[in-house]
Amino acid sequence: MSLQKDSGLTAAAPDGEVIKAVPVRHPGRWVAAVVVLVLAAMLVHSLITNPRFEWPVVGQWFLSDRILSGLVNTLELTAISMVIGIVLGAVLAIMRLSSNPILSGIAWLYIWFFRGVPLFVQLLFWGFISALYPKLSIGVPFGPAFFTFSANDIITAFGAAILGLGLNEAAYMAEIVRAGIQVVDHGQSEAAAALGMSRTLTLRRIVLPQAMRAIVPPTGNQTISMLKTSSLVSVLAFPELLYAAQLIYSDNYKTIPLLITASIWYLIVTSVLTVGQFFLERRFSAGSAR
Amino acid sequence: MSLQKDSGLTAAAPDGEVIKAVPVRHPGRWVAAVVVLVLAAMLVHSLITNPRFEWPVVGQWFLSDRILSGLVNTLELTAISMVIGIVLGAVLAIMRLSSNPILSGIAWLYIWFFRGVPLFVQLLFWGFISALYPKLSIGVPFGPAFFTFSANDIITAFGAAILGLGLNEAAYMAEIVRAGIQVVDHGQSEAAAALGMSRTLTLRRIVLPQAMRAIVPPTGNQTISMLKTSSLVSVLAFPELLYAAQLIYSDNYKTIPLLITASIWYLIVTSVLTVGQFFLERRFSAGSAR
Amino acid sequence: NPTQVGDAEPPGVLTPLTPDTAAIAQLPAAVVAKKELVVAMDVSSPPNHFSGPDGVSVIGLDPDIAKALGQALGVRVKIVGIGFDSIIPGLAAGKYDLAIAQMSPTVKREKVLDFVDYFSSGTALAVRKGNPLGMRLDTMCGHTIAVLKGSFQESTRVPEYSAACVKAGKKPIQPMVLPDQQATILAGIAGRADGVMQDSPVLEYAQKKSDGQVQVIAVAHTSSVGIGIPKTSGLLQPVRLAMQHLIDSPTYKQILTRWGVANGGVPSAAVNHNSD
Amino acid sequence: MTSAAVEAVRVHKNFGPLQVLRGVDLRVEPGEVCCIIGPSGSGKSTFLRCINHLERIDAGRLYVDGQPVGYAERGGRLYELTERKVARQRRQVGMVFQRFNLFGHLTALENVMEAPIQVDRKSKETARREACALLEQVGLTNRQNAYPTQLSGGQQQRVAIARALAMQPKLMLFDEPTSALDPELVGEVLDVMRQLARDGMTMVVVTHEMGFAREIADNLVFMDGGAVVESGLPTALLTNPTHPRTQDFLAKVL
Amino acid sequence: MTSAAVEAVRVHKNFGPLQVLRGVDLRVEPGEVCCIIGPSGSGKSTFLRCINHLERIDAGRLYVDGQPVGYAERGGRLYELTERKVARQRRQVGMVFQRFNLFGHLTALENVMEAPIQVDRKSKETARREACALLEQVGLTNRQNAYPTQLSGGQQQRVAIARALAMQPKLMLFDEPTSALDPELVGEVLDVMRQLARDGMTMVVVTHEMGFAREIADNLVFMDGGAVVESGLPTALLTNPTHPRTQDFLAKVL
Ligand SMILES: Nc1ncnc2c1ncn2[C@@H]1O[C@H](COP(=O)(O)OP(=O)(O)OP(=O)(O)O)[C@@H](O)[C@H]1O
Ligand SMILES: Nc1ncnc2c1ncn2[C@@H]1O[C@H](COP(=O)(O)OP(=O)(O)OP(=O)(O)O)[C@@H](O)[C@H]1O
Ligand SMILES: [Mg+2]
Ligand SMILES: [Mg+2]
Repeated sequence: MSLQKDSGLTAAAPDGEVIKAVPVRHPGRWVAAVVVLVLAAMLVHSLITNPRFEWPVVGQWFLSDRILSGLVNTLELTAISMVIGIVLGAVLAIMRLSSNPILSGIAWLYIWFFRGVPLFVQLLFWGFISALYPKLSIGVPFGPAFFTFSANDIITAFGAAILGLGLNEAAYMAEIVRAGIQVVDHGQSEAAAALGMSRTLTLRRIVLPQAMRAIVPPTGNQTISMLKTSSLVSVLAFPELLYAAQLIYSDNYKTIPLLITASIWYLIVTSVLTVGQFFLERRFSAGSAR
Repeated sequence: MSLQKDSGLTAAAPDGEVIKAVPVRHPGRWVAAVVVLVLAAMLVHSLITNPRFEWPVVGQWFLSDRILSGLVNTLELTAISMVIGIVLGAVLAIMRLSSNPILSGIAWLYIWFFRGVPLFVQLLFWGFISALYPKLSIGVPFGPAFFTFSANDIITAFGAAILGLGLNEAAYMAEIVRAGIQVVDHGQSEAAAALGMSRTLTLRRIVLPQAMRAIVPPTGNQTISMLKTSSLVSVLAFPELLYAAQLIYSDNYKTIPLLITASIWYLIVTSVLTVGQFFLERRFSAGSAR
Repeated sequence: NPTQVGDAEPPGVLTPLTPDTAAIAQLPAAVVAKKELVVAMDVSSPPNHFSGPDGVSVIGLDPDIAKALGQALGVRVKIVGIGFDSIIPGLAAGKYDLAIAQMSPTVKREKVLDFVDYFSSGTALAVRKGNPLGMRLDTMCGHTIAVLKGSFQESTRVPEYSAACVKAGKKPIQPMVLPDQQATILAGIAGRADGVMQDSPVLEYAQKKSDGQVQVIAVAHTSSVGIGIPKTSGLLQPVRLAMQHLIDSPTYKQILTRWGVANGGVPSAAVNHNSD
Repeated sequence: MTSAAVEAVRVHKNFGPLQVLRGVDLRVEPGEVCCIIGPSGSGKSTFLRCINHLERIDAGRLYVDGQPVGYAERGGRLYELTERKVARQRRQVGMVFQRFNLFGHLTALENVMEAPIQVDRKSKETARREACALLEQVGLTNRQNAYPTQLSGGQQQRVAIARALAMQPKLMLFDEPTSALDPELVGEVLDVMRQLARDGMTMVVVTHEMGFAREIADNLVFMDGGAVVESGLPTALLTNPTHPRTQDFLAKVL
Repeated sequence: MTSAAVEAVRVHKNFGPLQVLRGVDLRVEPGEVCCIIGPSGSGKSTFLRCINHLERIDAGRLYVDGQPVGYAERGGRLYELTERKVARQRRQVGMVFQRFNLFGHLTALENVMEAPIQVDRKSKETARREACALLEQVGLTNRQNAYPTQLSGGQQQRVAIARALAMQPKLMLFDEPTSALDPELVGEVLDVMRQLARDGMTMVVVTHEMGFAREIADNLVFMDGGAVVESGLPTALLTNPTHPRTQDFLAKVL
């Protein structure tokens, strides 16, 4: 093991000439870059100068209470429903991969149903469940009921939104987590098993950390998508960011500037999430060859 | 290499007793299965017996022209925009992973922007691009124009829908494809390089086929999601499935049965896509240990 | 392919309107040249504007008004049924010339569009079948009332009632602002909202079609709605004249009667007659 | 009579139509070092994997420490063990894989520390101390913070050995533990294994290096075609093979 | 003077702070078989990877067939080659990786056929015929439709050899090509390589098996600490090493 201590063998000889090479020229790429830059400049220029964008109106609403409280609601909805989605999704993915046909069947059914029914319908269902089941009761199935509640008392609008978004998201996250787990080399779990690690431990300590490289980017997608999807809860009169903007322009008819206002906020939040995704990816790429 | 021909060594000796073991009992799982089955039975029972679902109305509309033509539009929109999304997404992913900062910068910008701006806004933008740019012209940037078109002439409602959905989807697909590519062991591309394969060839023949295991499930998500997302184009008055149902119930106030009608169709299409995803996954799992 | 007027005509005979030469004379050259007006409206709200049985055409009060105006102005009328969010960008884009979509003029909106009155309607309060909460117009304090986003009820009526409640020392009304007509009705039926406030023709129609699952219990106030006209289009004067021409003709009454809103007529085609 | 450390009775294993093990009989006494040699594809790795229940056998009986591997025997019937019990069984058996299977997201040191911390619930400090000692033993102190992709083949193999030893198993299964090592290191690993043998650890070692087998084995087993063809003392087997297949194989050794 | 098949002049390679190659000097004549031995971690694999431009060298010069690897030299300056030209350079050089790196989604046969079809644009039938012949040569006919995960270690290694040979390169780089092979197969691979040598192929072989090196090498090189310590005829070097480090190393060979 003499690698680390200087072996002295090469010290006496004159050192090799350092490689300094002229990089390959890629004129095509430079052209592409210039084209993109010019297009971007034109876009920005027209964004700024086109009077129809009504930047003063954007400025006036950008930090307004209604927009900001919509933003807070959006963030809250997204955060809570993504947490539900990721946790439940991971559980479903593990169930789906289990060798037990009952568990994997239940997970399959869940995924099939919740991916299949439009979120809009699911939200309406949770929001207006009392139109279908005015009373919910706990009791013997098909038999007497012990407790009976009014559905509206249990499921508030916020609760309905979270239920709808979270349960729906779980079905999608389950597929993402499953793909991630499947991609990890089987030798890794065999090695863990051979060390006496239980299946749960193996999953938690060995497989999932490596699966994260395949899981994080699509999960970033889902989170960023959820930011915008959550605007479907407007059907429950829950004022998140886009709906807040819509309410404002449905009153003053300044549609374009208000949509721009909302879009800028979405872009800002997306940027933050993109940065977060970058660091998560870096964290989980430790030990990978690239 | 005597493995294949019967070596005769073991033939004479009496064979080992075949392993017939009593499987592990999982009472908890059976309980779970029963609970799920009872819940499902209750759900189905109440679905059938609850008069508020108005099954006769569902039956009446299920195969109606309006619903079916909405369905066809939905399928068309989904298919075209997913093709655009996947192809463009793959290109963006490859650009993003390129060592060239210009290419990867452009891809980053694209992904950032199109993931960031709500699809709803993008659709409105493409639908009403003429509100912003009444004339599109080809010519010298910031200089004279050679051709000028009316934007309304070029971009029809259908075109706007496809543009909006496809370009947006590409940003999400790019992240999915990138994750898939990154997950493939670096040794695979090294081996291909050592055989003299070009980078494109390596990507196409070696890396992507193995990346598909990580790519297919999230892409299934996106496709199934797109089925439903495409209903956002109702803002451009493009009558896809959900919007067709909404138009019908906005007149006859049979909201619940019509949403059920649409949901059943979505479930049917989702089932078909799920089966397709299953076969795709099986095809690309050849050679994997599980 | 936006929804256009097809052949799906409801019962009732309309007398064709004679051209109004004074109005025609004021039409901008561009409109004269293409001999067509494109009119935008949403399609979610019977009897004002909704999807015909063929799923393609838009029918209702607003399309009829639009067609009659076309006759008065001597141009074809193309009716485009589109989501509300598209109407303003579409007008700005020059995709549509006019919006006839039950828009209530307000000071804010008049900064963006000009309005010519063409109709007026009352505000109705509807509740669940049997009115289990015993709601009345004067007992709404503290209750949740569903309203449609962008409606006059949202912007003006409910805030007025709520202010009165506060003044009387009671709890304010909880408005529940929903994005479409059907969601407000559904909120009423599901008991998410204790009452629904909407234009009276809309709720009366809903009561009929939903077999009484919603019940109109009071109608009050009336306010006018206007044709939305882009500020620089030059269409304000010709449309005003043509609308007045329509109001003065028997056709106007025929249209209103046909959609069951005979008491919603306005006496004159007032311009920017806001109710603020 | 104490039970054998490993006892295989007519063990069969098929992969689909391919019969890989066709009745392996083998007995390894506690504290014994048993080396398995044989041609490529003869089922050596598969047999080791069966001992650790990473593959299920199709027929025959396989006991470790007197217990059927992966099953409990009661009243002449076999009952599948729960996953947890299988894990406990494996806890006693260490394995060095032919392809190493190092945990890709952990450094060399973390690879060695992982199981002692997570399975044996050792404290981080204890685990680290022991892991460092093991890595030093295999000459890897200076690369302990490198990830597997940053290690040379021989370094990876040594980490794999250290990782298995860290659990202090009663029985070690080595699948060609010196294939990537230079002669110098083979000598060092041999030293480590001799020490383990002195400490009473049972070992089953698949190897292609006859010199290594001769040095360390108490019992040398020649496998071919999925079965044990011949076994005996290494010196005897290597110099005087009785079975023609063994003679054939050994004749070709360089 | 014809140019050397491989010429390394004071080649340096660092991974971050770690100096892995510290001035490797080596000349391999066309048709020569050069074996490299040396302790684990001494940089043997890294050096092979540099010859194929899978790693960029940091200093020194490295020529294959008289051309600088990965660069064009014009007027004393180095110009990076385009990706396409690097691929063409690599086309002439075959490599068997220490960890095999078989294509996981392809069967053994497809692994061997892939490059001839895609790179050399051979017809499917030709490629299949040649691939089958190569697989037969390494004794794998019966497993040609198995995927890498279904192959034993030795089988994988033989597929990797066949895959590299299928491209009929002028120069072959073998990184421990017999590490997973039993002595019998080592002999067979040795036969294959002797035949290649007779056909004039240049080979650089990293190996730990001294017997193998003695049998096949025209020139034996001992590397340590990222540099060539000593080289010469195998018999001479193995029996009379001059450098103390070499003596030390060889003394420990079993
Ligand atoms: N998962 C699998 N599916 C199908 N066949 C398999 C699988 N694993 C191993 N085999 C086959 O079983 C046979 C025995 O494999 P095994 O790995 O046990 O051989 P081995 O004796 O360890 O050989 P080597 O010395 O080359 O490592 C081989 O022919 C191999 O192709
Ligand atoms: N990608 C890398 N990043 C950092 N260090 C590396 C990397 N690859 C190799 N090394 C280090 O470089 C040194 C030389 O590695 P190399 O693989 O060339 O050794 P080797 O001579 O082939 O050894 P072996 O006989 O064990 O295969 C080792 O210390 C190794 O840890
Ligand atoms: Mg093996
Ligand atoms: Mg090496």
